[in-house]
Amino acid sequence: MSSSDRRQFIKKASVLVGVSLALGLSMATGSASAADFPTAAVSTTGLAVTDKTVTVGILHSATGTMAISETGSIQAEKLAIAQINEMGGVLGRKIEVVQEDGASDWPTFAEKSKKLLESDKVAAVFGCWTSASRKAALPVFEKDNGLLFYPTFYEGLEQSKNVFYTGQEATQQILAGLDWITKEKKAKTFYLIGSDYIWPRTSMKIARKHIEQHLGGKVVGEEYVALGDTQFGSVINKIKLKKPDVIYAAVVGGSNVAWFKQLNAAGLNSKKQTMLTISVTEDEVLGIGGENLEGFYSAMKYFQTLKNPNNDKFVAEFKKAYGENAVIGDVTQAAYLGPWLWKAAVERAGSFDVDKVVVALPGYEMTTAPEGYVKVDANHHLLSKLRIGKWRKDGQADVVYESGLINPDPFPKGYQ
Amino acid sequence: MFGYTMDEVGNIMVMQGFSGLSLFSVLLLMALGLAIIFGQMGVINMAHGEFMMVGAYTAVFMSKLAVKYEMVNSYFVFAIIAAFILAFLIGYLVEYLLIRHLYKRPLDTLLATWGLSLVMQQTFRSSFGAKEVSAELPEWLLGSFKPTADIDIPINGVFVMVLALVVTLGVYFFMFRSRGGLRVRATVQNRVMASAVGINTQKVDRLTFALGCGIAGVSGAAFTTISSTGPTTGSLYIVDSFMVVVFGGAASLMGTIASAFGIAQAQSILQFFMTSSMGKVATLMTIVIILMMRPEGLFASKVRR
Amino acid sequence: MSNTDFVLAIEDLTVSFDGFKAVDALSMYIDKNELRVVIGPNGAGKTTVLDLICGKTKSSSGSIKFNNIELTQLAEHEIVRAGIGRKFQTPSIYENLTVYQNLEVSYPVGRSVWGSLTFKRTQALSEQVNKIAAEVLLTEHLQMEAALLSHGQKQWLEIGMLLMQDPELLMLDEPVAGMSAKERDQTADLLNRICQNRSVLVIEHDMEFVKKIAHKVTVLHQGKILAEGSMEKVQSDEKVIEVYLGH
Amino acid sequence: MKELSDKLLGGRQGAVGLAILALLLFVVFPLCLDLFRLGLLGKYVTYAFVAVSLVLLWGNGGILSLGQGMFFGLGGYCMAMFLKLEASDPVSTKIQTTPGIPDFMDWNQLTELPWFWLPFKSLPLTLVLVLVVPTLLAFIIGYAMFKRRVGGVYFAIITQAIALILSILIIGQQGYTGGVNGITDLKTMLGWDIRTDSAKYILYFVNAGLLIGCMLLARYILTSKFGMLLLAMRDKEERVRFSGYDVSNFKIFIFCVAAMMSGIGGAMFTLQVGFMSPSFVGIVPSIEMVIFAAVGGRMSLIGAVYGTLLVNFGRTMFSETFPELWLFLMGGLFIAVVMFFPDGLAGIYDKYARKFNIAGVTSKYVAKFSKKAAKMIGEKYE
Repeated sequence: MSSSDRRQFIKKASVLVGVSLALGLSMATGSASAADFPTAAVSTTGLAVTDKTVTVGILHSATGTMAISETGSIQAEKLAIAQINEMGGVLGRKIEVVQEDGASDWPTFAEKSKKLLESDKVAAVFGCWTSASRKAALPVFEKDNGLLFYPTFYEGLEQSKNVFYTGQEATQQILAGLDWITKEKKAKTFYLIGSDYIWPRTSMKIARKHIEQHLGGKVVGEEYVALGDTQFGSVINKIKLKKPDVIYAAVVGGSNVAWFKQLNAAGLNSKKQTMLTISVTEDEVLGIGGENLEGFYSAMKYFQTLKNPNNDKFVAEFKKAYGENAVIGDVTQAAYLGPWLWKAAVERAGSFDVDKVVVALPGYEMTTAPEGYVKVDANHHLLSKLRIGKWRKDGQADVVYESGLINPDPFPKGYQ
Repeated sequence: MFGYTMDEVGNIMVMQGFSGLSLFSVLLLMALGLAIIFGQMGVINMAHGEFMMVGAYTAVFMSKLAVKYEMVNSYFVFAIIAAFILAFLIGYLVEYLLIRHLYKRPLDTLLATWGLSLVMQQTFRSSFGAKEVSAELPEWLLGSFKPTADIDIPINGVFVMVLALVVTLGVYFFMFRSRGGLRVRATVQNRVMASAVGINTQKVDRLTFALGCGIAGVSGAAFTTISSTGPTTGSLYIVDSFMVVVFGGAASLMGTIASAFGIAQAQSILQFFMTSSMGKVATLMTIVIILMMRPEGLFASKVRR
Repeated sequence: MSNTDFVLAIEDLTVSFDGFKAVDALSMYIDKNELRVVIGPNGAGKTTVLDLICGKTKSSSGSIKFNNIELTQLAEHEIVRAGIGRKFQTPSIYENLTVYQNLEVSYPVGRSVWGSLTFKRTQALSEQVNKIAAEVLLTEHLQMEAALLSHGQKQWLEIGMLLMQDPELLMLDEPVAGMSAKERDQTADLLNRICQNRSVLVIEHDMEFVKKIAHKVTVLHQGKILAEGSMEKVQSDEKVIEVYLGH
Repeated sequence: MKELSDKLLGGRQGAVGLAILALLLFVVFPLCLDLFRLGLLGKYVTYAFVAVSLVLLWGNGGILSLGQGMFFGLGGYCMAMFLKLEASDPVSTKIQTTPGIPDFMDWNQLTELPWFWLPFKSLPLTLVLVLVVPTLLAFIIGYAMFKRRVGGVYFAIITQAIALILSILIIGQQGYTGGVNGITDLKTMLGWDIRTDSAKYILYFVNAGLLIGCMLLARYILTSKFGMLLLAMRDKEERVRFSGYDVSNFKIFIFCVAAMMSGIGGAMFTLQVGFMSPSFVGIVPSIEMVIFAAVGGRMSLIGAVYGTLLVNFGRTMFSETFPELWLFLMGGLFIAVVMFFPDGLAGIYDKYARKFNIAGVTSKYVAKFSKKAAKMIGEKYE
């Protein structure tokens, strides 16, 4: 089956499944309701479940430096929950939300997780954005046996019974993208640049191994800039000296904006230089400016311009809820999946108990995701596709490539 | 040499020299306002970065207007003037409400302005959103000059450089060639004497502080061409700014210029030969060690204390 | 050169600030139990000489010997411990401490970090404090916060703090500035009393006061000695009259 | 003996204040708060170590350090390194390429433990290092700066720059330090699970006890001649120098003591919160800790503790209800304190409450109440 056939097939299948699912759900909401699922039966561990409601938590930074990134995730999660409630909720129970602010401060994430799990007894938490905040909160989730849906693409090297990762781990985001650019652009030499912290460093390590061992290419430079540094003059000159076929970039935050502006000003625009970045989504474009990005490539699993019925509907509803100017990036979409996956798992398990939900979710195939078909792997990550987007001046990307489904591999052998 | 042709090495050296100069003008613009406020008045303005952001947001706001009225090609000059005026006014107000009560307690100005910076950050966030924004830049500010086929000189770098030159000359003429500047220097050197000869020292203080803030606003507006604009971006600049001023010997304007030059060259060269983040650490470390050996800064003169 | 007889021997002392010689090849000797007054117009280098002796300013060249110990290489606190006390031009006291505490801080026991942590307030200390307080006429104000003292009393307190250290050489920069006539007389008596068993070096402008206390007067002008000798001799010196006393 | 107790407690007034604080920390809070809130409180108490150190250093000594977070972090990292090594035994890390080393080292291709991690295999050595590492850094910085008479503003700015350097280094050297994520997933201390409820209670009480201990030490320093000299140096450094004291030694000493106290706080933080990250080393936490001390009262040991607790509780409450307003409030509070109440809460207390002899009256009730409370506690834990 060629990839386009396959796409066709999946499209058809997804429509079918979507329809049948919707029918099934309407039946459930119409007749079943909470009475069919007595509270005593569906919640045996003291979670905040009543006959009418179930409480979940949202834990992101609404304040501090990370608020820039995490706002989209909060919006998406709330949208998904509102939609679920409109459809009748989960096991006939309306979802109530306790939202906590992590304030861009990692111990606060741990402490708020503890509050959500121990005081509020939430059935699930949708939250965390940076790896540091997840790492801080993780021991709490493991100790209190909570359930976390984590939306960000991240470096992998982690797998917990209590966490589902709805974004991509590093190999999913990196390998297919490098394969594509090597084939498409006949790239032989790569220059790797990232912010100086764990995600870029891990990603670059995987990228380097892949380039050198599997693609027969050469890494001509590897560079890390301090978080928050905004001066790229010397770095850009080094790149000019090495003349790489491709710049592979994972710069984040304020540095990212400065990086693109200064790169363009130094004459390295997309006409002269191929760049593939793994740290630019539609959210970042607002700060960088479309004119500075035009023609460069991003590797993500989701772009707002994706053409499929699920996404059209999702984008329309997101804009209806948060205004015409709202943009949706990769993480926002991944965050949107969290509540839906949880709902599906609870219904498969027929229970809110974390132990049962955790067992029920792996193997679940979701066809209604805006990004298309995804499947939950036994390792708690999602099977998903990788797309390459080429940025336009208006801040949106044209999807120029779509891979097949990629298995998540958080502990990649041969890349460590 | 290292497998490169002489031509390539030459081109890189030209461009590397330029990025050193460009970093120099960035640091200079950053530090000039602070050199006036901290160096001349002794006020430790931790909200300096936020005053820069006042300028940056002004530029962003103006660019939105410019897009609406189709003036994208010419608005930037006005944006810079507006940034100066707005930051100047806010500075004036802040001096009146806050700073003037604290002249005798310099360490407390540090704490109070830190509080101010929190308030300003949240104000930016509430009015412009938590996400980073960018100003629509005129065509003539984008891209690069190409004196030869292989040399690119960034236009925004040149722009920042020219602006740094203009502002520095402006400050120089104001401080050393005008009556206003004379009053400032007199007040700084001997407050009591200055007021005895009829200088309204309170007014001078207020205008000096406001001037420093205004210059910070100008640099903030200029930096929208090379880096990001967000509620917390200002805090990225604060340590660098203070390092430049302190390293130069706080009270000396020439010192600030020389130290911006020295730090820029060091950082630019170190970042070329080491990884960028280690280059930054090495630069800061060098400054700290030199400051420990020569706490009065590089360019302070020996006087009877 | 043998200068064992002198408490303080300054020889060929020079200091320059950015080329300006504030003190220029100065030589000066002070005897045991002598009360010397240094006078001179503003900018003559008087305060700078005191700064050089007590180590606040480092000399460019020359030597300062105190009981044959070279001072120019010593740190300030070492100079003080060698036996030199110095009062500043404007009263330099701890305004937030009481008079008693001001005197206690100056008590020369427990001067190291460890010593100050384990310092015990002994009988000897309180006796010494009371004795000195009586000397500088502050017995009634011992528990008062120093900031509340009058200007003259602050000057006395600072002198008292120096006496707590029991220095061999006491240097006073304008001790009667801002004092009433009565206070000046009292200060003159005080100085005459305390130079019984130590040398005192005073900078002063007030000629009446100088006459009352000086054993010997040195006139400084542009960093150099213009004249030296008894008050009468100096007063009649033509050069002195010209640059200083004349106007 | 009388003199020693006076020095430790700071006279009757001080003793009563300390007793009330101890009563709150040891009796009232553990009885009134659930374990979650008590855990939060324990975290705030670790910040109070830094606030107390700043009262010594800044309030009394006039030396403003904007790098206290660095010492807090170092103490915390020392403890975290020990706990991480214990959590990384070969059995639980057998999926790694090199079992037996911390997971982040394995991800960064390290194949053996770096030399500076070796001492942290031993708990006694770790406890010593918790004290020594911050103190040593403070000594080096202090020696370099105070011997050259760098003070005031310059000291503040340079310590700030050093804090920045240290945090960039920790983030950059992630193979050795765990990078921006910090050192996480700490579980046991010599086999004792620090995450259980009983461990939380025990750690909380140890923490509070250590704080009181540090306050007693600080009190002793302040009431000794050293304390008087600190005040004297703050007001007229020159005069102290010309009274025969080597001022720099005194400053170095107090800077080292402050660093050591902050380090203890950091180590207790790691134990209670279960991880350590570079976000405590940088500029922002360092300045925030100055804020805590300023709000409570820069001259008052007890005030600084209350200030820390209040600001942090305020932060928690506000960020739960009005996250947007928090920065306005925090900034505004800070400006207000500096402008109108330079002596903070303690200053306000002195001005108004002492008039009515609140301390005297409360001390009676405190005595009564503590007897009752002791009984209640006894019952609760039986």
